Amino acid sequence: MTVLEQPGSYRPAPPPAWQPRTDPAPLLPDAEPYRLLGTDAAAGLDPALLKRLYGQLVRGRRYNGQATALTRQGRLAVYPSSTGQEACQVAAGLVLEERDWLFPSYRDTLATVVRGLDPVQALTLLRGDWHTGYDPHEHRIAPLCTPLATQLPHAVGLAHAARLKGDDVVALAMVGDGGTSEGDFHEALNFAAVWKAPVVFFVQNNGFAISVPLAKQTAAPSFAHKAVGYGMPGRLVDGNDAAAVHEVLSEAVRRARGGAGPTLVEAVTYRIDAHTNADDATRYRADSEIEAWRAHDPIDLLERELTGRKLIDEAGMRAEREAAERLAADLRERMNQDPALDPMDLFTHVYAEQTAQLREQADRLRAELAAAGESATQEGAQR
Amino acid sequence: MTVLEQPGSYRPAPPPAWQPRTDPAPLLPDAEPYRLLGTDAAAGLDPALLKRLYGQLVRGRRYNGQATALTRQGRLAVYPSSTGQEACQVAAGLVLEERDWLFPSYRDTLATVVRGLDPVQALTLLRGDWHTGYDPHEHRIAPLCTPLATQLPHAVGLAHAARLKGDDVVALAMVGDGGTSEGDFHEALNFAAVWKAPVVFFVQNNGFAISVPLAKQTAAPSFAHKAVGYGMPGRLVDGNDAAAVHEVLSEAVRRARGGAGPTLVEAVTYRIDAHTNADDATRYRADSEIEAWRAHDPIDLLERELTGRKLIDEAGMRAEREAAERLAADLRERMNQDPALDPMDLFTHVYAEQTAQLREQADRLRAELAAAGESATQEGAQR
Amino acid sequence: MTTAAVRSGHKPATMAQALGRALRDAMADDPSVHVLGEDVGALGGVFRVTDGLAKEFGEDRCTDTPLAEAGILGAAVGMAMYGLRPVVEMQFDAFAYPAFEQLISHVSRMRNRTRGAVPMPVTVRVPYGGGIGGVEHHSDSSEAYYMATPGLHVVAPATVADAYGLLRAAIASDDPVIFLEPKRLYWSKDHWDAAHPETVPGIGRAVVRRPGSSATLITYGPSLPVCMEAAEAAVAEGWDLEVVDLRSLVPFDEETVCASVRRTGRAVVVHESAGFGGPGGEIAARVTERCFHHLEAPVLRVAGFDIPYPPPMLEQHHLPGVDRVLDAVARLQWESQWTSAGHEGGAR
Amino acid sequence: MTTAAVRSGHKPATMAQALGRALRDAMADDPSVHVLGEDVGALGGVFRVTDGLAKEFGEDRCTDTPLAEAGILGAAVGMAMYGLRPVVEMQFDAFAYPAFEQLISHVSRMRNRTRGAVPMPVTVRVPYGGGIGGVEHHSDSSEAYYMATPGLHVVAPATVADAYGLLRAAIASDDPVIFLEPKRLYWSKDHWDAAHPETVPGIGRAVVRRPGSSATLITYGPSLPVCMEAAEAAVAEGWDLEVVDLRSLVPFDEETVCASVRRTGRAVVVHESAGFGGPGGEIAARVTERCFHHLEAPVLRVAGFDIPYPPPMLEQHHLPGVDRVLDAVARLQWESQWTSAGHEGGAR
Ligand SMILES: Cc1ncc(C[n+]2csc(CCOP(=O)(O)OP(=O)(O)O)c2C)c(N)n1
Ligand SMILES: Cc1ncc(C[n+]2csc(CCOP(=O)(O)OP(=O)(O)O)c2C)c(N)n1
Ligand SMILES: [Mg+2]
Ligand SMILES: [Mg+2]
Repeated sequence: MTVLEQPGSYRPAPPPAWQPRTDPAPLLPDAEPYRLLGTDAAAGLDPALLKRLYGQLVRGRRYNGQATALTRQGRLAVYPSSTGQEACQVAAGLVLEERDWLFPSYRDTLATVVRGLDPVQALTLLRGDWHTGYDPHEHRIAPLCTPLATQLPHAVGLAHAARLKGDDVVALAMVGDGGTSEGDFHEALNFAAVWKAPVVFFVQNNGFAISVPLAKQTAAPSFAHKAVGYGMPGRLVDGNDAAAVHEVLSEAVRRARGGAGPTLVEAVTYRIDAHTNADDATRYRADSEIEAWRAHDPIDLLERELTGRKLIDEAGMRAEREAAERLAADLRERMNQDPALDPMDLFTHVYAEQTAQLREQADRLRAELAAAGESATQEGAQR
Repeated sequence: MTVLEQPGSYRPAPPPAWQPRTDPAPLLPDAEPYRLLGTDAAAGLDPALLKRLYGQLVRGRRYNGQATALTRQGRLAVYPSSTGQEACQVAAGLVLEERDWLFPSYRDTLATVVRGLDPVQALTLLRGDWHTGYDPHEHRIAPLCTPLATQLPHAVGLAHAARLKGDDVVALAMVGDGGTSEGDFHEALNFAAVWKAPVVFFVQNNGFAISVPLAKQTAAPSFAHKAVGYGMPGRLVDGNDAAAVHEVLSEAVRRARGGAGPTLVEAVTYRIDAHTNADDATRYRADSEIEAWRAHDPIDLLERELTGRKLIDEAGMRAEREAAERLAADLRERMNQDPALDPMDLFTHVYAEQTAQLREQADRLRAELAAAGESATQEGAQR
Repeated sequence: MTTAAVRSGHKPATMAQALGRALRDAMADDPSVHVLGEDVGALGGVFRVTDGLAKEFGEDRCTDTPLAEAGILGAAVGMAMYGLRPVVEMQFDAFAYPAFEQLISHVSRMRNRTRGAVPMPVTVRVPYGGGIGGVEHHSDSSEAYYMATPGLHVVAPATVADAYGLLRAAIASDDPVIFLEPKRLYWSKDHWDAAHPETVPGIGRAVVRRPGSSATLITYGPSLPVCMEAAEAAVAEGWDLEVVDLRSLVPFDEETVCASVRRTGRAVVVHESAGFGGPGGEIAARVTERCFHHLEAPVLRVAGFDIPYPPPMLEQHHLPGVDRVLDAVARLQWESQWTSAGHEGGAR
Repeated sequence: MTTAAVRSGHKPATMAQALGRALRDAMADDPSVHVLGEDVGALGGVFRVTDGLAKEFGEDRCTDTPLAEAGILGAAVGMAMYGLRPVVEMQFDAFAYPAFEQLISHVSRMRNRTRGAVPMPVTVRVPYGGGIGGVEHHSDSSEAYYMATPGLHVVAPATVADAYGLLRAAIASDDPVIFLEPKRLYWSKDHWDAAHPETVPGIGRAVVRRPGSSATLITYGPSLPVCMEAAEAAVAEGWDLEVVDLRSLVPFDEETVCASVRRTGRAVVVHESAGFGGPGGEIAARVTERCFHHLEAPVLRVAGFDIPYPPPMLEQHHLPGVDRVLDAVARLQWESQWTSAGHEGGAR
């Protein structure tokens, strides 16, 4: 039997003997988002994991703040902040094994940093000195993806390829609520389900696609419900509950790793900042909405759990904040250095082998640069 | 309140006070296809409707046979037969009001004929003298659509426009099982649900997309289940049961007309013929499968109902077959005439106003044709 | 600046404002004009071109759609079939690509395939081109794709007045128009009398922006200011350059362009999109075909390099600037060595 | 004819068979080569190019995908990221359009955006062009779109041997290749020795198919047979035409083309896709730039009209045939009136 033979998938035999269909009921996601923090179930959680999550949340929040500050200082061209979404980012960055792959969207630099990427490399795209600031193979992180939802079929193809090769590799693909409307979302989920590819689709529903609210994006009961139409399980989780997101994603990863195929996870969260520093969110949403969500802050939720269970004290929290400050200071310092740029790089990686045509154009640019350099030197000499 | 304000659609308030979600359970389609013929419920059906359906089925089958024969005689470039799917075609052609719009795919010429289109016009695309053989506005039938699923967003836009104008117009859009995999299917259903557009999406699941069987197309419990992810009702119906398809489609049309928004209907049927006359179906399916489906033939099913209830006798059936023969003879005769072609038409409708560039090209072609005509005349004169 | 201020016509307006004004006036004049796209409602579009339209005309006339470009354009096709005049906003050039099939296979052909029964009065507004420090996928120049698609009109304004006049003409057109809005000119300002938009002729007419006698610069959209600057700088070198602004790539105004080149005998096509397979090839080939006898030198091209659009910190090296235009002008064989070489080199 | 018969090399093979053989040999040589697309499995593709591959290599190597072109190409991107060499079949040219965003925004740029870390050895096979009586949307010529996209290679074989050799080269390439298979040549047959495929050089090399001295016909893919026929017919008119088969549009073999045109002094570009914005513009402009001194006449173009592809019963009027090619050759100013006109006309 080949990997692609799918026992139990849709194959209605001729009537009147209709083949039994998979019972859709177990496929239906819960109506309410799954939560752990503040519930009885939280008592069973591993304290070490909770503390790890907490440290990452605190650093993540600080990272978001620092990156936003860098846009004001002209050190980043643009920054799409994940403030308020740190529980999703941190969980996504932690649930994978080293050999697994992460497929982030442009908003998910924090997840890549949590996974181990140098923040300067993660921010290269947004600083503007190159498109992808890292070697995707090194950390198994696909390029930060701007065209919405287009990274989802990549995740499916990669996971499928790994499975064909017999490798134990899971792909976690991230997308926003807005991105779910794109055709690529649909095609990726369908391919993954038909191929039983080891992929986890992770929808961060932060309430908005730039200015467009959920009600203009979908009429579905939830994004998790979309799973039904592909024959995969859908899970709905409180996206500000780091423990719950971590658990749901981990389960989905385990399921994929075990050969049971893809899962669609929707985390309900909220984008506290504007879409990017260039956006004016007051045009489309009320401050009161933001305030209501601030009362459900991912750091607060976890902090309450930790302090309530005396797993952390004031000194412990201070230590995490100090670690976060060090990270921010390091980031600030390194981002304040001008990146080394070589204009000739424009031509270096268009093709494996440079074409004669590009060689000619590269020569032209080189000559221009040389002439400019000379005249700059001459001017310098004249002064 | 504007047409676009959607009470009750997805708008989660900040936790912990999650807004109640729409209960998805009523959205779930039945696990078994809906059937009427041969069941107790059939007793309640209008005999006139059944007889009308029967007449159309018989004519439809004959039409399919005649069109296929025309390909062998070189009178059609290609014909994608709907033999075996006549119940779906006939129902789709009958459920709409005159003011409504039908959006057919390339396989749905029979539905357009049932709706009232001259079969010669319906077959123009497949004969090859022009793309669309009719004025879409005259019968409110969109052009037969070759690029799969691309007609679905058109149906949504048209229905939405009609609703904005306050017109009572429903759009019925047809697509195959294969077409559901395209991104346009997803985008159209999502737009329709968000806009609450008066559209009925009608998936004719005939078991194959050319050679590709269902199991390689989807892992969903059924295509009707895809409705859940858009927040619209999904209905599964026996596509060979003309009464059931007619009822389910009619209900969906009524629902759309009443302002309740779109419905997704899946009819389970079977493509008895090859994909087109150019296809070799023996490469990918067993004859036994076809035979099993022949035992569930849409005409037989309805004939059994009609004869069982003594609504038709042998003479009545013969009359229908004779009507079908007349239709076929007329079609044969008219299709055996060469269509009148004007090569200058190439340039006539590219733009509302012909550009200078096209005028120049038209002049060139006209000169070529004149020269060819002259030399043909000369040759004729010399003989 | 508010729309009211623009309307007064006393203050200079930006191109973005003029475009917004054109949408507003078109919507006010014709109830069948509908604007749809991502973030065109409350936000007013990411470039604020649709600012205020949802408020003035309601969300049914200016509609925030779900995030799906094929769906948007596909829905526009259906709306046009029902007699509306949809104006679609694509958020950035590269984000129009998902709608490519709808554009090529339906929008551009609907009139033709139905023998004129179903026209497609759809305007697709595409903020396009680079030079604004945009990150990856936010600075593409995609006009070559549209030019190569029969059935479309392709328009690219370069001035504030043209932005208004051509957008009005595009919306009024019974044919589909790809309306390319040069991103880096959105904030360009000009005194412009909104009361007299009729100074801009319809689609398909080029204009001589600067008369000259030595050579012709043929350009459009974001490269017009570059060419104007180059022409000024060229005076010092002794060249009196004529600058032709195409305004429409389709229909192509061969008459105006060829009249200029026949007069000057030399030409350079300047655009920002990649050179190979770009608009310049068509323009140079066409001008050469029609004006060969008048050419003192081959028509040269100054274009973006044949590379994916570079990251913001390197884009200045990619974009054709004044120096590259002047370089090309300098290579137009001013000594007319060709007169002899042409005969010798061709010896067979 | 079975693959075995082709393999023997004794009988003439069709282009479709040669392509199938290339896929088979590539899959046999390299386990990382995977074929995917619609109906490529049991059916062997609608043109039977993949016939037998699923049987020989299993469904995991030759895979019938769900019906979604963006999904297919997007999955291929991911497969390539993981080290496979996907060969994607698009069923017809127009049905590649849904994959346009994946192609432009990812396939063509992945190497560049990752500074070489993530190459894209993806081959996209596109049955293309008209002349087979196909109904609407089954006869497009889409090469202009691909040519205008930096980062892609674009290849179009015209002979049975080239079909094999170039497809092997495409699959072996570490860069993405759009492989355009002229539909109307699928059933063209040729004696061709499968044992010596190395006679075909790699991608990017044009070839002189017929040497000649009067003028150069520059062409590729489905128009090559037309040009060869035209060249034979031209002999009677006293013209000895050289025919250059480009084989690749990208990289463009300027050297071979320009060497020919410099020798002949006259050139006509012939292709089936629409003229305006089509490949001929780039080719004519480029040749003119480089060979201006050697040209006795402007480089002319013979192409499809600037219209949506017509229905089958009218396609013969659209497709460039021998007569149109000869007409263009006749317009190449054989009396060299231009010599004087060039000087007079340019008077200012
Ligand atoms: C194909 C495509 N269309 C449009 C855009 C422009 N755009 C960038 S972000 C964005 C909103 C995305 O919303 P969502 O998916 O919810 O992600 P979020 O920004 O909330 O993280 C849009 C429309 C894009 N990047 N890609
Ligand atoms: C976008 C697109 N891709 C591919 C094709 C080629 N093609 C024509 S019919 C077909 C199969 C369609 O299957 P299905 O949707 O189930 O409809 P059916 O033929 O069974 O009626 C394919 C792949 C196409 N027409 N359009
Ligand atoms: Mg969002
Ligand atoms: Mg089917």
